[in-house]
Formats: sequence, structure tokens, C-alpha cells
Amino acid sequence: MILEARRLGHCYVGGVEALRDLDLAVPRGQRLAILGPNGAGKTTLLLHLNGTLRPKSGQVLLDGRAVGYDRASLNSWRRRVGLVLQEPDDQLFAATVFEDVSFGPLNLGLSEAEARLRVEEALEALRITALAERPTHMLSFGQKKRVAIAGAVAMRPEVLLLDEPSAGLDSMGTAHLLAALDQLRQAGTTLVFTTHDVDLAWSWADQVALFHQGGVACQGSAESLLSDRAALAAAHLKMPMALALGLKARQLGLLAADQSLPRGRSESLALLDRLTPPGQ
Amino acid sequence: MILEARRLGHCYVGGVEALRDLDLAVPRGQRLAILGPNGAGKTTLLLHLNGTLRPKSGQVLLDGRAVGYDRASLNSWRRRVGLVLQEPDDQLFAATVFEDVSFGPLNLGLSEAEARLRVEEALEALRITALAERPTHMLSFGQKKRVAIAGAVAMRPEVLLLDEPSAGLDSMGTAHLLAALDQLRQAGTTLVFTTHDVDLAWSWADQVALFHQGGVACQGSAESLLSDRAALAAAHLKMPMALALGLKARQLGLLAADQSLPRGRSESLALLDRLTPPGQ
Amino acid sequence: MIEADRLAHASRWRRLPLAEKALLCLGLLILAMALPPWPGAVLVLLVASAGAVISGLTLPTWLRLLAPPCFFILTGAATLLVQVSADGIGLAADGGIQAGLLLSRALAAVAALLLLTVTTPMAELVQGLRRLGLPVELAEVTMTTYRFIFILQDTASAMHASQMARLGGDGWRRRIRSAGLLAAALLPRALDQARRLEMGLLARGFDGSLRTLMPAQRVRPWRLAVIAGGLALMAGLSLWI
Amino acid sequence: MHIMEGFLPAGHALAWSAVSAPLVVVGAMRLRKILRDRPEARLTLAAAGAFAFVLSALKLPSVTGSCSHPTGTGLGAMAVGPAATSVIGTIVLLFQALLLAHGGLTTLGANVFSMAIAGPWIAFGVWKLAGKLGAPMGLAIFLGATLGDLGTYVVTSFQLALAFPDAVSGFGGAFAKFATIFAITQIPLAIAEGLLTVVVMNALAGR
Repeated sequence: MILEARRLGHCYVGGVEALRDLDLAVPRGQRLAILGPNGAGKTTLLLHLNGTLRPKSGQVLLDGRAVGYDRASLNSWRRRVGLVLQEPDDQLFAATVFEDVSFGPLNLGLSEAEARLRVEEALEALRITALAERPTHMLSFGQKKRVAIAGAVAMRPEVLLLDEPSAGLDSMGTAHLLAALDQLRQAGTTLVFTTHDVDLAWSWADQVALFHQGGVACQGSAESLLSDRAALAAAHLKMPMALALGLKARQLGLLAADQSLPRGRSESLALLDRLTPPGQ
Repeated sequence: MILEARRLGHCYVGGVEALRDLDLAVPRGQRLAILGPNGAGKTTLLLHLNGTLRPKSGQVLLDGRAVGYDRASLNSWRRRVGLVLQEPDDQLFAATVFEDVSFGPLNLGLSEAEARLRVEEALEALRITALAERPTHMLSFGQKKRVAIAGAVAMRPEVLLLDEPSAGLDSMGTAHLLAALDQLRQAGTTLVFTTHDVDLAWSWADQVALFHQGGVACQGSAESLLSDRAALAAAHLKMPMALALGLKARQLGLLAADQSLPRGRSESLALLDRLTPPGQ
Repeated sequence: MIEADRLAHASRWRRLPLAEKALLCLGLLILAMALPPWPGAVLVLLVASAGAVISGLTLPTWLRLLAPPCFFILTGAATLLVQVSADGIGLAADGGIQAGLLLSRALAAVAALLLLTVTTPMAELVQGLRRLGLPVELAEVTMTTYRFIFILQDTASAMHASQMARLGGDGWRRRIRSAGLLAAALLPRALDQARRLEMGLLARGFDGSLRTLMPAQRVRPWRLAVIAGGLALMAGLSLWI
Repeated sequence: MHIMEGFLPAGHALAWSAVSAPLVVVGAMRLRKILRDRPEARLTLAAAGAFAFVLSALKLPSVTGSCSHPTGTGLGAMAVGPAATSVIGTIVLLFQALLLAHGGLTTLGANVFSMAIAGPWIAFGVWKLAGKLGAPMGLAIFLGATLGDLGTYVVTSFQLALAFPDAVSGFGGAFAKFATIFAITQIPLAIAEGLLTVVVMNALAGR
């Protein structure tokens, strides 16, 4: 486990309990979806996972060791765990893309030359090198989102936390973003993201944690957890369409047990095409 | 047709063409989805449909008559066509929900008693009567969204324009909102909404207009249009899962031609359950 | 959307070093102020307009940008046409000439400054001020202000559209009230935006300073010399005439 | 009431810059100290500045038919105090000059004096005084904002009259001329700004 939360508790100023005895384990190199309804405290959890918020109770562990909240600990924590908020305007402040992405690397104390290299690398990874000189305020929402991610990636985090990465993106924007993130994962970055969308969790996560009433109700592989009707119902969620279809296809003998289940819309539609009328 | 746009053209100050020769017809009493990718100009179109923006070319017709842009025309136009933008925070000004919803009715020049009646009616319609005395800044996102809609509904518009009504809502929030809007439609309100989500368009619209490159590529009934693979592909869209499943079920003889196709996730999952392995 | 800002980012001169553009434009501004309006101001106006067209603006766009300040200058200059004496108000003897001279000087100065702003993005201007000794904290506040302006402008225009849709613009009283409500709703939004940005920046290692990398520019001395020479030529020419 | 770029003769432009500069520099030094102690105040100040800029672009109806905009100085002075308003106001005036060609660099000193120094202090003084004299809060706000706005207009007329004295009646006649011409738009506008500020302050208090 690269990152863990143990019995985390947090109250907001109003006394509203956002997190209660929350346990979460982030396995290295995987994509973990934190799935739950809006306003349940998923964002609060992410803010705890990189030390931006300090828990009222419980602790966060990096590589099995509890992290402190002094300046030096926070500094090294944030080097290793990057955070991308849902709203890109909450993270972008500089006038141009290049300048903005360079903020994180310079905060790491890198030299200008090194920082420049990191920025170029991050822009490359998110495929936005062409936007480098563009003013931040002239970007589309999807472009801003990528710049915000590049800003975190330029710090070369081992874990990248993403709050609702697909929110506000249309299907093509989401597909492009996930492709870029996939590349990061292949390079070894652990990805944790929150979502309220079961279809997204199924299409893209290796592991899923069901977030319910301030805690993690259960955590497991995407397939085992999202096909568990009882667990889903308890969290007021429904099964992803693609997974339901895939399970049905297995049951119908159209998909062998060792063949992979459809994850996205295209695969599902293709599988649907293979269903044949009786007697054919 | 209660509302029409004919050969509408609009350029932004930057010279970017947002709308080009756009034709759209809104049939009375129906739910029309304007479906297209983000940043394509869907919001700009809505702003033209209630006279907030004035087109560079073409015209907007109400009940078959072109509307003017003088003060009196705009006034009666906006009484008849309400607008709800995507971000509820941009639409709530007053301290409490009740005050905010009364903004429109008071501007109609109604007496206080009448305005009060309208407000109560609108809160009722959106099922937020219990929130009346709450300060607007303490509401959840979903609640704010409903208050914003109530603010428009309190003016008793014949047509209600909604920009991405489900954006930012989770599946339960969306379901609640759509149920409230359904009630308005049953009371006779024509609903026009933009979305980039084919599944939402299929689950909730009677008619769909495909928005592509600043114009409406085609418009028709939800079923005919969303099952037209060529039209969808031209607009870079994929078929809604529920529709694809329903069409397949018809082909398999599981669904008679006169039985209605599944629209939402629950119906689809139920239909999927009815697929039987061969030989049973 | 602020037009001068958009044009600056699309300008053909966008990549020229700040020093060259600043020398040219501020030099023209000083000439406009220092030289006799005829023919100095007229020369400055012509050179600035030529510069604008060369940098990629169309003439109608340039004139459209000049029009609003021109209108304000006209209303001010009009007062020079009349004179007030014990007998009452009359036409000033050389009022027309005075107003004309003032108009041409101000217009030339506006054109010189405008040429700078339609060719140079704000980030570079503030970077220049920074090099001239603007304290780093204030430069950071200025740049963040610039960034916030665009966010708040989008919010304000959505708020405005929403108010108009609910007939908040009908009549003088309602417009005052709507404008007041808008301002009152916008201020907490602005402060909230600041708070959320702080949170977002903390996650990126914000330690109090907002340092970023600026694209490097190389100044070519010979071009500076050419610009300075041109300015000197203009000065000599107009003083000689 | 912005004085446009190049409108003031060079001598006047320099003189007003010399008058305003020390006041702004003192404000800026104090601000630097605050920013060192509380780095996050950068973001709050930036938000306030952007708010003032966007507010000044709000179109207000005015009697002469031309649209004009509020100065926001009264609101700033009452909300964050006149000294901070001076620094934020200077930044906003710089942006208005550069982004909107409204005002100018050579006239920045004069405009800072009328709109970022005189206006806020007048508004603040009137508001406090009216409150002490027992005026209801709404009236005190209205008087402060209205007279702050009118104050900037009187100072601007004064600045212009100094620069362009009347050929016959000198400074006095010129002041009368400028004051009269601008009164047409500025008096209704000042009243509008006063009302607007009352609405804003009430709405903010209600939150």
C-alpha cells in the first residue's frame, strides 16, 4: 500500500461530519475509484490524502508510515502525492499555461533549467505542448482541466489524486483525458479518483471503494464490487450497464469466463451486436 | 411551433463563429433536447432563444411571429420564455430562497400577495417548499439548482430553457430534478434543454436536435434520431446504451414493436434480465 | 472578453521582446506629450496606426478601439471652445485651435499606449514593471488580479443574463436594484474564489510566493537602436517643421 | 471620472504623479508587510481588485442616455477602508488604462489622486460623520457613496481647470465650465452609485 487512511474523522466548521472512521488503502500502481453520491465528503477525503486538510482523528500513512503535519513532512508529502481539484479555475492562477505549470516544480526548489524540463515533460504527457504560450483564460474547460493536471504531473508525484476528473467533460473530452491518464499509469503513477458515476468507475478503475455516509463501506476489485448487487443497493447505486451486459453475455455463453468483460460504450455496443435472435 | 429559430448566425467578439445558419423548431408541450459536444455554442443558442443575445443574422419567432428587440417586445418575450443557466450560483442573488424566487414575479409587476402565491406554487412544483426560509448560500448544489429553476418557473413561462440541467448532479439528483420537471411538462410547459449526454437525451427527451458545428444538423423524434447511426457518427456521438439494448431486444423478439423501448438504467437492467440463454 | 487582451495574444508582435515594444510605444507616448501637437502628435498618431496595422490589426478594429477614448476626449476638449467672462458665456477666440491641439495630442497619446496593449500581453507588462522595481508581492497581486478578472467577468455576465431573463432590467429602479444585487452576489463569489484557489495552490506546494517561469526573450541591441533612431528622427522632423 | 491619456500637459501629469506617488507608495509598503505576514492575502486582495474592475464595467442607466459606470470607491472605502482602497484602486486604474484604454499612463497620477485617494477618503469621512450625527445606516451609506463619487468629479474638474484655465476668467471660469459639463452625467450617476452602494451594503449585511 503506497497510501493509507486509518480511522479518519473530520468535521466541518458547521459541525457537519464529513468523514467518520474512514479506512482506505491505495495499492501502488493501480487506479482506484472512490465512488459515492455528491456532497458525501469525497473531496474532503482527497484533501486529507495529500495533507491539505488535517484530520480531527485518525491518520494518513505513506508507505506504511504515519505522516506528520510539520512543514518539512508536508513538503515531502505533497511532492509524492499530487492533487487535482474538480474545478480547474481553483488551481490555475498564472497568465499562461507554461508559467502556471512551472509553479509546482519551482516550489520543489528545482533549478530553472530542471523546472523547464519538468514543465515540458508534463505538457507532453497531457498532450498540450501546443498550448504552452496560450493565456489560461482563453482555454476551453477541457483544456483547463488538462493544464491543471499537468501542473500536478510536473511535480512527478507517485500518487495522483483527481476529484471528479470527468465532471463537465463530454464523452470525447473524457476519453481524451483518460487516455492521457492511462499513459501516466503505464509510467508507474498510482491514480486515485472520485466519481459519482458507476459507468466511469467500471470503465476505468482497477479497484473501487464505495463511499457511503462519511466512510468507505467496502473496497475491492472493480469487477467483484460493482457486480455485488447488495453492496451497490446499500450505497443507492445501480450496476454499470456495460458490466451487467457483460455478465449476461457470460451467462448466455457469448463470453468465455476468461474473456474480459466490456468496459466502455463501444465494447458494449459491439457485444450487443453479437447477441443473435433465437434459432440463428 | 411555439418557438423557432431561422437561419440564426452569431459571432463572438473574437470573430469566433458560434452559430451559423441555425434552424430550430420547438414544438409546443414537448421536451426538446439540444444534443452536442461542449463548447459548440449550445449555451449561446439558448441565450438567443430568450432575447439575451441578439443574432447577427436570422431571426427568432414566437408563435410564428418574428420578435423584436425593443423593450416592450423583450419584456413580453421573457415573460413567455424562461431561462435557467447551468451554474446555479450565478442565478441566486437574494439572501433567502423565498426572496430569490420572488425576484421574477415582483418584476412582473404583480402585487405582493400574487407574487407570494406564485413563489409558493413554484417552490411546490420543484418540491422545495421546506427550503423557503433557508439562506441560499447554505444549500447543496442540487438544491441550488432547483431554486434557480423555481425562480424561472415562478414567472409561469410557456417555454423553459435549461442549460445542461443534469451537470454536476449525481444519478439520484438527476432523477429527482427530472421528476420535478416532468410535473411542469404535465402542466403544459414546453421544455428545451441542452446536454452533451446521449443517455440523458434518450431517457428524457421527446424530440432531439443534433447540434454540430454551430448549426442543427438534424432534428426529429428521440427514437428516430438517436437510432440513426449515420447521423450520430457524423456528430461524433454514440448510440445510447438503453436504446441499443431495446432495439436489440426488439430484433430478438423480446420486445414487441408496440412495446416501448427502455429509457433509463432501471428499465434497461430489467430488460437485460429477460435475455435467456439459448435452449431455455 | 476584453478585446485589447485578446488582440495582444494574437498579435504578430507577440513574440518580440518587451524592451523593443516598450521603447517604441512609450517613446511615442513621450513624443506625443513633449512635441508640439502639429506636426508631432499627427506623426505619432500615424506611426502608431501604421504599427497597429503591421502588427496584425485591421484598420476598422483599430478605429473601433480608438473610438471610445476619442469620445471622452472630445467631451473634455469641447469646454475649450467656450469662455466664461463677467458678461456671460461666449465663444473663445482661439478655442477651436486650442481644442484641436488638445484633441490631437491626447489622441496621439492614446494611440501610442493602445499600440503597446494590443501587442503585449499583460503578463509581460507586469514582468517589465517587476524589472523596473515593482515589489514582487505587488506584481503577484497584480497578476492574480488579472487572472481573477476573467473568471469574475464570466460569472458577472451569467448573473446579468439571469437577471435580465427574470425581467430585472426593466426600468431605471429595477436596473439599479439588479446591479446592486449583482455586485453584492459577486463580492462573496470573488472572495470564495480566492479561498478555493488558496486551497488548490496549497496542494501544489504554495509557500507564500507565486513564482513561475517566464519565457526567455533575447533583446537585440541593433533593433533598439533602430527604434531609438526612428523616434529621434520623428522628434527632429517635427521640431524642424 | 477618468482623465484620458495625453489629456493633461506634461507638467501637470508629472506634478499629479508626484502628489499621488508617496501616498500610494506608503500604502504599498504597508500592504507588503501584510503580505509577508499573511501570504494568502495576495489572493484576497486580487479578488477584491478584480471585483472592482468588473464592477466598474457594470453598465448603469443614466439620464443623458449614455451609459456610465460606478467608481466603486465608496464601497471600497466602507468595506476595506480608504488606505487599502488606494492601492487596489491604483491597480484597477492601471488595468483600466491598459486593457480598456480608459484613463492612461500619463494621467495615472491625476486619476489615482481623484479616484483612489480623494474619493475613498471623502466617502469614508462622510459615511463616518453621518453615522456619528445619527443618520440611519442606509442614509449614511448613500451620502458617503454619493458624495465620494461627486468628490472625484469635483477634484477632476479642479485638475482640468488648473491645466486649462479660461482665457478670460482664468481658473474659476474654467472650473465652472468643466464642472457644468460633467454635471450632466455625473450628478445622476453619483446618485445612482449611492443607491447601488446601499443595495450592496444591505445585501452584504444580510448574508
